[in-house]
Amino acid sequence: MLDDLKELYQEVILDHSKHPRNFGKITPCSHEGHGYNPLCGDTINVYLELDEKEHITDITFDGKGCAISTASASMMTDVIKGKSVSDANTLFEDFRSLATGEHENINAGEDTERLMILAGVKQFPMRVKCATLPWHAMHTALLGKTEISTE
Amino acid sequence: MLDDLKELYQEVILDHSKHPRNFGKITPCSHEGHGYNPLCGDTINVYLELDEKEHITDITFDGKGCAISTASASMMTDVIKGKSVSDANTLFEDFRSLATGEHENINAGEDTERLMILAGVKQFPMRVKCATLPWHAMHTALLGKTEISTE
Amino acid sequence: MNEMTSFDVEKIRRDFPIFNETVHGKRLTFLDSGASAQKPTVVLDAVRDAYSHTYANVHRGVHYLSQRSTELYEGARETIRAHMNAGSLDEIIFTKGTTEAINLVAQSFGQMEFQPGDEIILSYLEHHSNIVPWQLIAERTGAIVKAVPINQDGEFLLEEFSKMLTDKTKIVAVTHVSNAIGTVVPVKEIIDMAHAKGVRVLIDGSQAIPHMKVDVQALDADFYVFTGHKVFGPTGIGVLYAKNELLEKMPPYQGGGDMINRVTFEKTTFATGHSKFEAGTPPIVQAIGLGVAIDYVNSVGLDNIAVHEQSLLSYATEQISAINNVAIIGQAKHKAAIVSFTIDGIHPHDIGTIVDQAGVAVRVGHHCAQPLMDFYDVPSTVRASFAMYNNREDVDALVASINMVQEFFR
Amino acid sequence: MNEMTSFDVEKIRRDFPIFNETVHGKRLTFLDSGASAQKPTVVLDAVRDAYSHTYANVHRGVHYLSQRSTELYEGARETIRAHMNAGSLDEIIFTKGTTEAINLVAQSFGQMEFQPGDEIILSYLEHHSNIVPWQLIAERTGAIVKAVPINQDGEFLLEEFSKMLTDKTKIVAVTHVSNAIGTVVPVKEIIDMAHAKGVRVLIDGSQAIPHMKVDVQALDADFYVFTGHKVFGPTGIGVLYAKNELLEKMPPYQGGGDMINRVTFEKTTFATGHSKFEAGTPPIVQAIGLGVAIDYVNSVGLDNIAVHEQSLLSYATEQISAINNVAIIGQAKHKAAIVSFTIDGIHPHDIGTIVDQAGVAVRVGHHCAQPLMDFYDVPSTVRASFAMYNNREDVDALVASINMVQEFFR
Ligand SMILES: Cc1ncc(COP(=O)(O)O)c(C=O)c1O
Ligand SMILES: Cc1ncc(COP(=O)(O)O)c(C=O)c1O
Repeated sequence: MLDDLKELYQEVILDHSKHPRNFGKITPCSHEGHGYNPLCGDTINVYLELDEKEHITDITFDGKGCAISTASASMMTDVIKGKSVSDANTLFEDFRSLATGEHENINAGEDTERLMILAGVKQFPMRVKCATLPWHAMHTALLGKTEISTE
Repeated sequence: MLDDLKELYQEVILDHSKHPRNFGKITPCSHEGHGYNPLCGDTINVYLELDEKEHITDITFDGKGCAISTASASMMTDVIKGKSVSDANTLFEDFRSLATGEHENINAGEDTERLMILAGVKQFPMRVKCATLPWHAMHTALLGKTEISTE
Repeated sequence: MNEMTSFDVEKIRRDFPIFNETVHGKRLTFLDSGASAQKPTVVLDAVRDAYSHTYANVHRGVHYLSQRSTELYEGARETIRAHMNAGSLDEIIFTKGTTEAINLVAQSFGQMEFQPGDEIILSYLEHHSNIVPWQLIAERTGAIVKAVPINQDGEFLLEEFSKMLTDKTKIVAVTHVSNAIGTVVPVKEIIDMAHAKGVRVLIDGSQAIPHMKVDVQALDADFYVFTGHKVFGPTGIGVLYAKNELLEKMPPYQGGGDMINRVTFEKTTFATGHSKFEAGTPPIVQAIGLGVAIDYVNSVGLDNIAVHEQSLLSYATEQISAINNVAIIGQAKHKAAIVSFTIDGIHPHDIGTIVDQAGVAVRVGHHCAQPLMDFYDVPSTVRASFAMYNNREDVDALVASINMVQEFFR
Repeated sequence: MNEMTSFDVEKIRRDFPIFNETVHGKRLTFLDSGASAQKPTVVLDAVRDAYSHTYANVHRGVHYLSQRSTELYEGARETIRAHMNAGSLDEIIFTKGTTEAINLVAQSFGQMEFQPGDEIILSYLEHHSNIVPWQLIAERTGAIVKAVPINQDGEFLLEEFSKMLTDKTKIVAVTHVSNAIGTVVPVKEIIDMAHAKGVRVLIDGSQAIPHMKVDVQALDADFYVFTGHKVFGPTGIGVLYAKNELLEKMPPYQGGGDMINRVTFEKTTFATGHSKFEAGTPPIVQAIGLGVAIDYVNSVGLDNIAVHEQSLLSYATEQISAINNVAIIGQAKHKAAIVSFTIDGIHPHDIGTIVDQAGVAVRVGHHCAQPLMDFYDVPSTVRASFAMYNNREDVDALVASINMVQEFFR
């Protein structure tokens, strides 16, 4: 039993959930997105700062979430920071397809391993939305919208 | 099989359905009632003439109905004609309770036999309303209302 | 499931436990599938299994049973989406039945669209469930209900329809197949004509889905509804297909659990997609059963079913027409396997009671289509409606029982 | 059925086939009956029998199967009437569930009664299904929704309620038992207070009917609703009890088959009694199954059930309170067997996933009661809800799994 759980709550995930990176708010920021999960009432807000070349110079998050969504947000911000908008959107697609089980593998260079770890959530279908919530919020922000609900 | 049916469609009932007594309309009349069965779309109208002593001096019916409702109307008008309003209402109650199986027997004097024959319908639950439709129309007319729907 | 290569009605009959029953000691001749169809063992097993192995409420749980139950429920949605060829799962809404589905559209679409004087076009072939909901919303909004006439054979008059379509028309709601007399309505033509004027169309597929392949995208239907119990599924379940572009704009119909995004006493926001229209705990196990029923139909093959039923229809029409004093009501060129008839001088209710004693189950009455009865100037008819499990023996039993009725009332 | 003389939970568990299942290889500890209850074999048998021996559509047929099906369906109505002690069969309306029942009342009663500025009184304990339908009709009519506050223990504040009742109040709609935290609401007092001002009252009995005897006439409730799947019955069925005097005046909710008197395109008249509110083919077999479920509950005995559940509640409360870092939300003096709690620093969703691996099924989330969650300032809780088939082993398994969670996140 604990094995299955350890697959979901790997050390790195527990660590990110207990000590989230990039937690906080950027004010003012160029883009922000708010993810809301009506199933559990969780909210993840993502704040981004872009330079004129469409590079993400800074990204942070705040809100209330479970260990999975918090760790996902934390790991996402680590991965995304410094990327271009178009790379961020590709990573969003990659991660979404991994987590929903659409694809088994992705090639995201050095980020592959971290994304694969997070994607362990696909063994727990009811938790997939927790993991993708911050990604949707980020994606929405980059689209210039602000709010997204996942169900 | 035919035995069961013969119980419902006794000779006397078939006879009344083919040659209904008191068929027609009294115009003008002192009371009238319209019975409508939304299940089959049948209508039975009952017309009554009362004297000042609340005796039913005349009663007729018309409308569209199945063999059971037509025979019931025909036999009912035969039975009711000449009765007092209060006797008519008692007979209504007697017949209703017989046909719905509430009572096994009634004592309606010389009319008992005819009512019992009609009440054979209780073996056919879906047809009880056919038999009681004209009686409801008559009862409604005596109450001074005009329309009744049975379902 | 793969489609059977050859259609064997006796094999199919064995899939339906009801045919082990006798009625008044007689063989059951069930010719009332138009009112509701019998259920194959696979559906009964699926219902029982869902309750005894994987039951829990859906959507809101992270535990195993809830997850399994949700997978089965959402799996049924996918089965139905694929069967109707809907473009997306969001377009498949589970309802209690056709009646609820039409009420939902009438209220929600009507509330959004109807202005005083706007017109709703129905036809004389409609079931009450595709009339009364429109009358209720018409009364509330000041819209007007109109009905496309039919000819004496019971055929929808496309030319009249074309004249009735005006700038005031907001929706056309017509049946795909008449439940009372079997007419197959030219819905593709109707949809094309309506769309040419920018008018939305709802198709009531209650009597079509059990008998023919329906592709909502090929039809380009805006709304397509059907009821589970007529397609060999459980009672208490139905389906509304609606185009996403419409669902997105339509206001919610019922409020409750699962259809919300966020609830406060000050302001409530709603979910999107099918969720917005599925308030409260849905008919979970009924949806699962319906999915299995659709799989069963596909395993038999709708083409096979259609061929078999049409051959029964020809045989029955031929046999019944040959009986004296019997008139078949509704003789459309395109007909589903439904034969509605009257016998001179004998009331349908008496016929129903007498043939029942011979084990023959037919429907007698107005078939929830009083305007159609009024058109033919009859209060009611006798209706024999066929499904995949009927055979020629059923037709023979019906004919014998009609003869018996005439004997009886001679 | 006669009431069992002694209550034997192990015997009861054997009546429920789900308890033969294992979850992730573990014994199933099912503590999610508040979301939906498991089904006894007698209900599964009744459902299967209804489909395989006596199935046909109801009401409209004169043939044998239709007559038997109608007898069973209407027999279920009588079972439920007797169980709730309603005065007449006309007052028992079958719906899809609680949610549909409340929407029906909100729309039909609301359309008849609500004027701009009128007030609808709810409480902070309500399920979304008893909030959103009122918001929808309020928006349409200009009425205003107000909510009676609770204290920190989760108790309904009668005194506040009394102040909120004014000349503008048109209806009070409150839950009998809170699904999220178990509070038993003093509905008799609420009804008496409202009636003293001539105000009608709807009671949401979804969480009461499985656990306590309800007598609608003794309560003098105007409307009383519940859902079948929480009282060991099938999904897709619910009940609305409403006083005849109200039903007679209320306009129909949905239009369709069976609820009409006469239909023409010019004018349609409606049936009376429960028929007016049961449009279309009803959930026939689900109603039959619900009747059998109610018989089963009565055979066990609601008094026995209440005693058993209260003893489980005490044991669970004691055990859970004793765990460090755990806070029970909702400590009303009168509580049904529901324990809602949070663990410091660990999110309910993570708890749900982890205890599930131990075979423990609890609900995590807002329990469709977001205003109540807002009151307690938590996004969600973990809820263990008990039914007649739970035992002390279930409590022990829950406690062990909570300890495991804390271990895991240490
Ligand atoms: C108190 C309460 N009200 C209403 C409901 C809604 O019932 P349903 O979802 O069956 O319509 C529930 C259960 O979900 C409930 O617990
Ligand atoms: C053509 C048609 N429309 C609508 C309905 C109503 O379906 P339901 O009663 O299942 O809601 C029926 C069947 O009764 C039907 O045959």
